[in-house]
Amino acid sequence: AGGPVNVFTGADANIVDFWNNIVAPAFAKAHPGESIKVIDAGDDSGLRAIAERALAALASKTDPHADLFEAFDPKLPAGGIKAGLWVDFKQAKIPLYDHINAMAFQSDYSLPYRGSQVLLAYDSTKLDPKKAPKTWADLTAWIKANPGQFIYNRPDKGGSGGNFVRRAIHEVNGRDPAKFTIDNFTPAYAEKTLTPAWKLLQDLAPSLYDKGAYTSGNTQSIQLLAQGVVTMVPVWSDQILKAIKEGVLPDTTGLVQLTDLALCGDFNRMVIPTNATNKDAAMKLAAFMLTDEMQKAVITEIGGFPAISWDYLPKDLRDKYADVVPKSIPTFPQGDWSPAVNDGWYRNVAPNLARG
Amino acid sequence: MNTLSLLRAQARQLDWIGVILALTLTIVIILPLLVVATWAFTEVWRYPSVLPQQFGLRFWHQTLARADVWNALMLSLRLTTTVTLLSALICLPAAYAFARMDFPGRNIFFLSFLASHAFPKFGLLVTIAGIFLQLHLISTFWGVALIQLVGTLMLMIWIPVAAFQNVDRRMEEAARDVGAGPLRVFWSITLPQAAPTIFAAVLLTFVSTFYETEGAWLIGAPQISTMPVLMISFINNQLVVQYGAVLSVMLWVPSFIALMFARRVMSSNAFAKGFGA
Amino acid sequence: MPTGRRLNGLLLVAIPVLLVGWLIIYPIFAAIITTIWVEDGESSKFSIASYRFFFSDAYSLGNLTLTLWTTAVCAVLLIACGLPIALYLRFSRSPLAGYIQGLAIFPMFVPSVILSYALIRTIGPNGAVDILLHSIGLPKLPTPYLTPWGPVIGLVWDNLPLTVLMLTAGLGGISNSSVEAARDVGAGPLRVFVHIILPRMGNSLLVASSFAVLGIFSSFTLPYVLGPASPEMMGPFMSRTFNDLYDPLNAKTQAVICFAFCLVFGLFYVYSIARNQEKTSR
Amino acid sequence: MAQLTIQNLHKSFASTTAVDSVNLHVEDGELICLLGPSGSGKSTILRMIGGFEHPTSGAILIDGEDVTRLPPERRPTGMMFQSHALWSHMTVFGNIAFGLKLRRLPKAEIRDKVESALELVGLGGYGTRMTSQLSGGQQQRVALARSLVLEPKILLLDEPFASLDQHLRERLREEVRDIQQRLGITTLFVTHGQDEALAMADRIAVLRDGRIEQIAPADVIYREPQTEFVAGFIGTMNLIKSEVRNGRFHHADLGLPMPLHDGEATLAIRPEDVVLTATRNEPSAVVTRFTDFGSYHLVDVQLADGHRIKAMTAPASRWRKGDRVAVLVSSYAAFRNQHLAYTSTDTHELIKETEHV
Amino acid sequence: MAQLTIQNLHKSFASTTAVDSVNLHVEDGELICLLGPSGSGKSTILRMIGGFEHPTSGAILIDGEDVTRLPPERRPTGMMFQSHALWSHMTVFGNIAFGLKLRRLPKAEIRDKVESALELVGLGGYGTRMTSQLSGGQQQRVALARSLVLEPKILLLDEPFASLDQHLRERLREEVRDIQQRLGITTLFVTHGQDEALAMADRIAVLRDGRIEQIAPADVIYREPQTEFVAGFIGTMNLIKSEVRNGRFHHADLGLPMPLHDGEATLAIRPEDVVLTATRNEPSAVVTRFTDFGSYHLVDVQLADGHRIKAMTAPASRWRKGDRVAVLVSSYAAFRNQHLAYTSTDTHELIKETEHV
Ligand SMILES: Nc1ncnc2c1ncn2[C@@H]1O[C@H](COP(=O)(O)OP(=O)(O)OP(=O)(O)O)[C@@H](O)[C@H]1O
Ligand SMILES: Nc1ncnc2c1ncn2[C@@H]1O[C@H](COP(=O)(O)OP(=O)(O)OP(=O)(O)O)[C@@H](O)[C@H]1O
Ligand SMILES: [Mg+2]
Ligand SMILES: [Mg+2]
Repeated sequence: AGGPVNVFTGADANIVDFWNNIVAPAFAKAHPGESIKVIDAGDDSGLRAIAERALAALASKTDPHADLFEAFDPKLPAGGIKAGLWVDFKQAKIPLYDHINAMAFQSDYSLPYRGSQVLLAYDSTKLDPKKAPKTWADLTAWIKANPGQFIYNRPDKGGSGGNFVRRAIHEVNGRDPAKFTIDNFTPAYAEKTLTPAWKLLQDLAPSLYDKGAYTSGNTQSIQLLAQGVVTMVPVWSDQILKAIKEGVLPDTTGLVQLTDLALCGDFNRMVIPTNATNKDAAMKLAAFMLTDEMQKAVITEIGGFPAISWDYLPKDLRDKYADVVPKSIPTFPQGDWSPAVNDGWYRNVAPNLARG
Repeated sequence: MNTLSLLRAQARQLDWIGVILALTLTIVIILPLLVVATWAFTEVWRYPSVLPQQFGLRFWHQTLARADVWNALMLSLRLTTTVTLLSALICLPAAYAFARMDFPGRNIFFLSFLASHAFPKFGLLVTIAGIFLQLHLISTFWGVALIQLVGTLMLMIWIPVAAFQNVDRRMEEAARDVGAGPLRVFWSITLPQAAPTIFAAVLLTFVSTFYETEGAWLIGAPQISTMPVLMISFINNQLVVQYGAVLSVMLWVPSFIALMFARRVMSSNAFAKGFGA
Repeated sequence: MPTGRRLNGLLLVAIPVLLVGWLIIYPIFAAIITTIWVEDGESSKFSIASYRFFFSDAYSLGNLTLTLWTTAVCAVLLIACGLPIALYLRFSRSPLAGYIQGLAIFPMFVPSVILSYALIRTIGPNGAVDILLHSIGLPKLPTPYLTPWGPVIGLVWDNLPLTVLMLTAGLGGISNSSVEAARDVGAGPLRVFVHIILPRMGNSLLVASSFAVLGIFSSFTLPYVLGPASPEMMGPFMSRTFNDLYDPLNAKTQAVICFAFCLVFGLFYVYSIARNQEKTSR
Repeated sequence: MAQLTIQNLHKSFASTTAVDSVNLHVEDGELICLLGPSGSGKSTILRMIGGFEHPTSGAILIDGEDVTRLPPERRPTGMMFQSHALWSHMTVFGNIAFGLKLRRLPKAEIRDKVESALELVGLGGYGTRMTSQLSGGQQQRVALARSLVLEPKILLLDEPFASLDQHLRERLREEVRDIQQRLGITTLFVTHGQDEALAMADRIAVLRDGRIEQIAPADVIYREPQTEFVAGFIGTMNLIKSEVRNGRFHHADLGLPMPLHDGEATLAIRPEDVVLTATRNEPSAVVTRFTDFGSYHLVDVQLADGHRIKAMTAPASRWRKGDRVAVLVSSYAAFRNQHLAYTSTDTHELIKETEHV
Repeated sequence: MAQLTIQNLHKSFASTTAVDSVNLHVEDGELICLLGPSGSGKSTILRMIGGFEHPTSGAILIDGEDVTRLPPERRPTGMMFQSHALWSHMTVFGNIAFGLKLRRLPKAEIRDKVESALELVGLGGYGTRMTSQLSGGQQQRVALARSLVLEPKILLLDEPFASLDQHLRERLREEVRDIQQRLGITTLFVTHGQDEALAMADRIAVLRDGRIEQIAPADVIYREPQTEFVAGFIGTMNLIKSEVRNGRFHHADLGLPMPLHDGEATLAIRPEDVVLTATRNEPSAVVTRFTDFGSYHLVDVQLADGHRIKAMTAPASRWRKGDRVAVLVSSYAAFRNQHLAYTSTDTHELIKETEHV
């Protein structure tokens, strides 16, 4: 092998640590001679810049200095797929590819390896856990009854707010996640399915914090919760657990999932540039992430959700984590749906400020 | 007694404005800084407590224990110094030419520097990356230096031009007269005369280069990782603000020393300049 | 001789001009061209549809308006805050001046990410200000967080050092004696400022506001974190269009439009410098 | 139209004492010239009166009112700066009109006043020029016009004519004198031209190292200088150090009577009081230089003891270098410890001296 | 050590012609004074020789070599600027040493040279001061020292002594003259002090509106002015316009002989050539003003026809305003069409005039 596999990630520190402390040694052990270098890109736009660079490198047939993206949407950069920038995993004959949870796939060019879910976190000193809302109806009733005590973040950044928005879309479409697939997007269909959701959310807006303000990310939401400004926010499960562990949030923070239909979760999917210098090693690494060992680590080390269907996971693991990790989480397709949902929200929900 | 009362009167007169300004700035500037500084030493701080519930150095340990922090800091300093010096070297003469000479295309060229600040980077990424890939500058020190250098051009040209235009031509003439060539005049007369402004430009360049992340990331990753690039990854979407706070506070100490030094140079010069002429 | 001198001028500016030309201007043109030579399947054709869309889309225009509003408000506030400080620094010999200058310049060393966190913690809901008010038993103040004033406060804070530095430097070129002469004929401090100082600060004011305007126009972090979700400033809007909507065409169109606005502003400075040069080169 | 009183004024800069306990009272409409060597504190005094420097101690009173702490714009003073301090961003017209505009005079009146001020200083038609397009002397005249046009109660002029030719200077000093007297403007005037001081001033204050050495009308300063410094500084004066012995100045060529008790003394003789006659005696005084100043000649004479003195002779006279001369003195004074000790009676009879005692 | 030749030099600014076809040849080691009214183009000529302005047309030659297009630093000239142009970011020492440093002299030598230059201008010990801490005259002396210390081949001094008192000025002009002669520096010198010009210059060039009116040695300029302008500009001259009739100047009081054919003429008399004697005749000339200049008195006399003339009298004389006087003239000249037309023979015999023709 050449140099180490350059793994770019835009994820939080816990994921970086996971890769550095768990994945790297395990991979080196499983594949002697190979190694990993984890490069923290900070956020999505950091990854985005590297992807652009890789595309440019593809055009000029030079070294992109990037071998694997820990989580990235292969639709970016625009034209990347057409140019043949990303490895087609479907064609690549990755071992265990067919064991992957079918819901996790968004594209042939990305490889899901972990998932996480969105929960509602609340301040249990202000809201009795027994009265915590368990259904969408409860939730909206509670929001309206307690104006200013709920906030969710903008759907484009961070995702916890985005999945709250998607849950609203599910709500107005018969709580049926199956109605939305990666391939069934058409503008007309989107118009039909999304518009009622905008109504629903607009209706909620005046009861939100500051009569319809939206934070700019997961972290800001958690901070408002931590500062006692609001009582409840949607959060990523792994993030909230870490926050409580680190003392950002008090132990009195309560967590609840809707039972009628859970808030959407999402999967993280790896991509590999076709022109990567260490492509072979990177492919090995991608395959390695699907192994039992790593999938188990996803659950145990970062409280994540495996990408491999539960059915294919060892039974003991399945049993052990049955209480903590739900059997399944609803997802919402990306692809063309993402811009439609995000921009639709910006144009329809965000501007309707009731603020005087 | 007379002298004393005069002094006191003078002090009182001056201070009125000064005290108001100082107080306002103290509140407006220091308060957010203080909050950051406090966070750096805080483990738990929740509303509505005025002071953190729990102080601690945990985040300092975690930050400082990372080897890459120190490497990145040294690299950043090296890079920033290089870029600033290079930029001064190529820009100051150019600024002088813009201020004092006439040549075809002067105004257009002058305006062109605006582009480096006015066009969002994302539109340029692919093209720039393409250029650098061809030159094998990706992920190298000089690649990052080059992209950051381009980013400093506007500051280092637009600001000094104003300064050079303010320099009294007669002083330059006097220096030519005693036998100094144009370069020497520039170095010994024009530059020192424009010093306060140039110094401001250099300071701004240094700091903005130090904190520049886009170019450093695009060109530098994965081998070249500067301090702010590292910081961004510490800070962005990080639950704990403390990492960022720690890194900030760490950088304030050298900044503050630099600033006090800067203040000396600048004020004494401006003071002397304001007197004669 | 004149040709020789003209060549010298060109020679001196050659390196920086080539650098921007190569690494900035050429890519910009490349970007602009992709906004008007739109790919259409296999071939590409000339089209200004994306511009037409921008200027007919109320949402985009709203964002542009907010950006212009923020920029204008910030520029005015910056000059309004920066000038008194700069004037004080230039004319005072009090020991306080050092302290004031140090404070005014310090924000330069605070990256905007940190600043936005700090501001949320300070003027945000239940932030330091609220805490202090609360602890002395006063009601909370309405917070500018997530309103258009949030970015304004952050941007002013962030750009203050540059403004103060530029203005102080500009004031250094005004001699004491010309101020003294004006006071002698009876001009009070205000008049001195308006008639003697201001006219000579044209360049410094322009360069200070140019940089402020450029910085504010394209700012991302502060408006994104501190501002409302909608309308958004062009910075976040462009980045969202580009990153989330996978729409480089419209994102670049927005960028070109921003660029055009900045260009107009930059022209003032360039014009002023050119005029000044004509005056001094006889 | 105002009295100016300076009490015990003192100004130190970091490294120097520029002004040292100066006391001065200037009457309504009086014109006082400050004369003194370069660096003696003249400009500093004017700047303190104008309000541009804060005195280290002492007080400045205008019409009895203490203005020491008033800012310049609230003092009824008008100053012309040594450095001109023109506003380079304004035209000539703008420079002169600025003070008038501040006083909100009607436009037409401003234009009239500015134009007549420009005429006065010989710059009619220069109103639209930028100040950088003027010659040195033209700039100085604009500065002068600017300070005159406001007709201040107290006018402070710092070397107003330094870069002007003699004719312009003479014309302007008469104009300024006229305006000053017509309007009764109290004026302080710094000059290096002794002619100017002698011709214009009501009184002259001679400064030395920040102190006033003597303040008196011109002819008193010239004819009865109270200190050796003033004697030497105003006009040309031959000063010869020696001592008095038995009521005579002890000197080979100039053993003049001097009714002082014995001790060191300095003999002071104006060149115009030295009369030269041709002689063939040896050893005698010798002409070493002859300079033709048009209206008079200046002859440098080396006395037998090596001392050089200057003599002024009529334009008709013609001496040549090397001519032997006898030296006669028509009037003289003596200083002891820097102060005046004796003046010969002012007779026109020549006191004849033998060349050898 | 260098010859300077100016050929047909011409300089126009946007609005004015500052210098108009000037021709001048300066010999090795010669000292030429440029005299002329404010704005007559003196500084502009120096600035063109120094290389700071480009002539509109014409050529400048140094030792026969055309330097018109050379940049200042390659010309062997040293200039002292009218505005001093001191470098405010350097100390006094630094200002003077700068040129020496450029020449890479050893440190010790530089220090010696600078210190002796400072001593020369009376600023010993001021080396460490910043230029802003100097008085106007001190700044001027630093500028002078700066231009002298390099001992250029051609020295250009623009009003070097304007802000200095008479004594310093006299001392310095002798020093400068000494240095200039010792080193044989070719010098062009602008001054407004006619005394200075008369005392120092080998030749004086009188400028008017950018043209040289006359160039000649001092006494020729004073005694044989070729044009009315020169006559009136140098020294004081009584000029009376009238006409010649039958070989006599047509004037009530001064009907002097004038062997010219009839037509307009201007009579020119120096004040020192006017002799006043008391008279009781009526109508007569009347003293209107008496000014004591110490070494001489200046008497303004109003002639019977209303004309005023100035007369210079000995310090012993005492006239009072209103005294009636008879006017005698010892020497005079006549101008026609601005140019010299007649000079009375230079006798010392008084030409007695009746008060009435
Ligand atoms: N930059 C300029 N632009 C336009 N006119 C100018 C400029 N410089 C000088 N002049 C004009 O040219 C003429 C000659 O100027 P110059 O400075 O040579 O005069 P000068 O003889 O030195 O006068 P002074 O004795 O007052 O210094 C003046 O009428 C002046 O107004
Ligand atoms: N800002 C200053 N700092 C220090 N010393 C100064 C300052 N200004 C003036 N001086 C000193 O104070 C003394 C008096 O200066 P001032 O300007 O009053 O002299 P002046 O009599 O006007 O001389 P000149 O005739 O040369 O203009 C000088 O020795 C000068 O060097
Ligand atoms: Mg002075
Ligand atoms: Mg001049």
